[in-house]
Amino acid sequence: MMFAVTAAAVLVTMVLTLYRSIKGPTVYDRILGINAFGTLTVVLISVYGFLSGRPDFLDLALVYALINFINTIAVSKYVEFSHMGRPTGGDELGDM
Amino acid sequence: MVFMAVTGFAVARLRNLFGVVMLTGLFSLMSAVLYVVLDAVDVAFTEAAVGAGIATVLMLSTLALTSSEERVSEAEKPMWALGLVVVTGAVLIYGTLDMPPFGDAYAPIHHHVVPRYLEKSGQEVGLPNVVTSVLASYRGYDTLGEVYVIFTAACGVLLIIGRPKRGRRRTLRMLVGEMRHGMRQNVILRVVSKLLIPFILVFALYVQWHGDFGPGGGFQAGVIFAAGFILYALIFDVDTSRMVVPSEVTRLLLALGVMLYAGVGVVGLLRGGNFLNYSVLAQEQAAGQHLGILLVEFGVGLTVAAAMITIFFTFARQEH
Amino acid sequence: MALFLEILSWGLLIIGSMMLIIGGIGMVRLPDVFSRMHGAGIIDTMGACTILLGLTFQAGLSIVTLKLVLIVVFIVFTSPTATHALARAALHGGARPQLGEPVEDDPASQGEASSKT
Amino acid sequence: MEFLGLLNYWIVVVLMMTGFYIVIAHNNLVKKIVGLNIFQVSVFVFYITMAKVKGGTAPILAEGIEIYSNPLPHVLILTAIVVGVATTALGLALVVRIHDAYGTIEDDEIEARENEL
Repeated sequence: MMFAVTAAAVLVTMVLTLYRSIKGPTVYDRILGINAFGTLTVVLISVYGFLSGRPDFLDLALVYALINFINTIAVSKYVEFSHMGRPTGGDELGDM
Repeated sequence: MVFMAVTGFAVARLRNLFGVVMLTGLFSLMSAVLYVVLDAVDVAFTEAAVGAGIATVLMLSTLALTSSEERVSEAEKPMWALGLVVVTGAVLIYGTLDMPPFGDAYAPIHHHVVPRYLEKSGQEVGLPNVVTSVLASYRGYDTLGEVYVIFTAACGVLLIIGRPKRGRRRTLRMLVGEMRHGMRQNVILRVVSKLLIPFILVFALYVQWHGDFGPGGGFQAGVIFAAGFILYALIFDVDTSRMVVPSEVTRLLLALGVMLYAGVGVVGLLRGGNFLNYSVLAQEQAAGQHLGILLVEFGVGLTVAAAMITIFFTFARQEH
Repeated sequence: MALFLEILSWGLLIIGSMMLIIGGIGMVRLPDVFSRMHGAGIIDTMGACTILLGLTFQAGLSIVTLKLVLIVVFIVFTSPTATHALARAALHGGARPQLGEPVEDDPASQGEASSKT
Repeated sequence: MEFLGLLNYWIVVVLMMTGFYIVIAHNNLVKKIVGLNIFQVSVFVFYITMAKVKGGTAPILAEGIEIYSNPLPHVLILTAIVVGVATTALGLALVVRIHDAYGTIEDDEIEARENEL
């Protein structure tokens, strides 16, 4: 049940980072949020593997760790060199 | 699940396409977690490699080629669209009322051929991963079709934007020059990527050959393999990585993978079985199945990797 | 020995969870990108790696342990690199760290001040 | 209990409608492709939801496990995801081509450009 507590903590943190990446005023905030979210996904998958008693599926978490890195690099590259890094109006979400 | 709905709405609302694309990546991360929770490990694997990685990178390069801001439309079109959507949604929800409840073991979907797959595939095919044996053996025709679709899509991309166009906007060209110097100078990125890329490739091979026993297989391995090269192309530039994998090689591999798959089927025919029946490939049934699945998965992996690399490089080359 | 490992892994799991939540709160509350990176850093290295280490002690010695260690190594390598690339991109793209006294409480109002789309 | 049993399907429907709305109500072509992607993912989730059996685990045969989830939808969706990304790439290529030809990727502007000619 220790795993369940950890999984709950991961979920709570996921909500927090999700808030940041949806709301985040600049593009960089979003990237940061998504990077953190990816790491949390890695942790969650590992913990879930132990929670369900079949920890054979860690390949999956490994793939995530890799892909997340590539993703962040790609996004940073395109943002850095195409001047699309203007702050975007976070308030567009306000009327939801 | 609720996370996903929220992100979906956010995607709908956001005007900046950059944010939209990144939220799409987030969306696919979440859906992959969901797949894990719902026991679909192989699917989650694929989604992880494809949705979060390749699709995002492709969309980003499209954005770099076009504009990144959505123009605000002033028409009142969204009203009827919203109405239509609400009506359709209501009808669909009415339809779900007849669905069997979640997780019901007696739902009709679990009856037809599936129990046979689960009980017999252990002896008939001899592989622990039922998904792989269904994918490559029982449903070999379907998978062959899918591989052809991927092949065709890669060819289509090559046909549509295969040749770099003259007269592209000059700003973009300058940008690319800047880009080339920018990332190369970044020592930390360069060193870490150089360290990582061999691991990525080795891991892709592991996924390829381990797919019979755990989650994995040709589709996933191909995508991961391509992701390694895409990382290389992102850190260094496209021309350098084109030297590593020339376009002729990827095109050749693209066709070779499909040919390998179909060829295994033809060999089965020649040895007196049906098309794509691997049992005749070796003396024993299980050994033949195993050999056939390995070869077929390898073909799939080749095609997928070559297709992804081709597509990405075609997009990236446009910037020159 | 087994008991010791058990306690150790539980402790690591608890510490990791707390770190995750602290980092998450940091991500939400801190004023600008550069300080939020600290929150993300706590999540990535302290939180995730501690939890994964805790899981390692749970798993015993097998291929699972090897994979967990690999994941930890990957995260330790990639996450600071990614953050570094991001910080560079942010600096290039014109975001500036907010210096001096914190002006107000509302974390979301900083970046929008410069230019709205 | 009945209500919980169908919740997953309802969220699938909501997601699907979100994607549908994006496709028909937005003019930007890239946005339309994103909408299509969301629609696609909702269909995937629908299939996977149907495949789940309560108390079952992933369909990888192992000692001492009796109940497995249904592997057939997994196979279908696995290939569908890769095919989905291939078709997405094709669509994006078309978008790039359209941008070359018309200088814009907004649906109505393209139409206006067409009428001028």
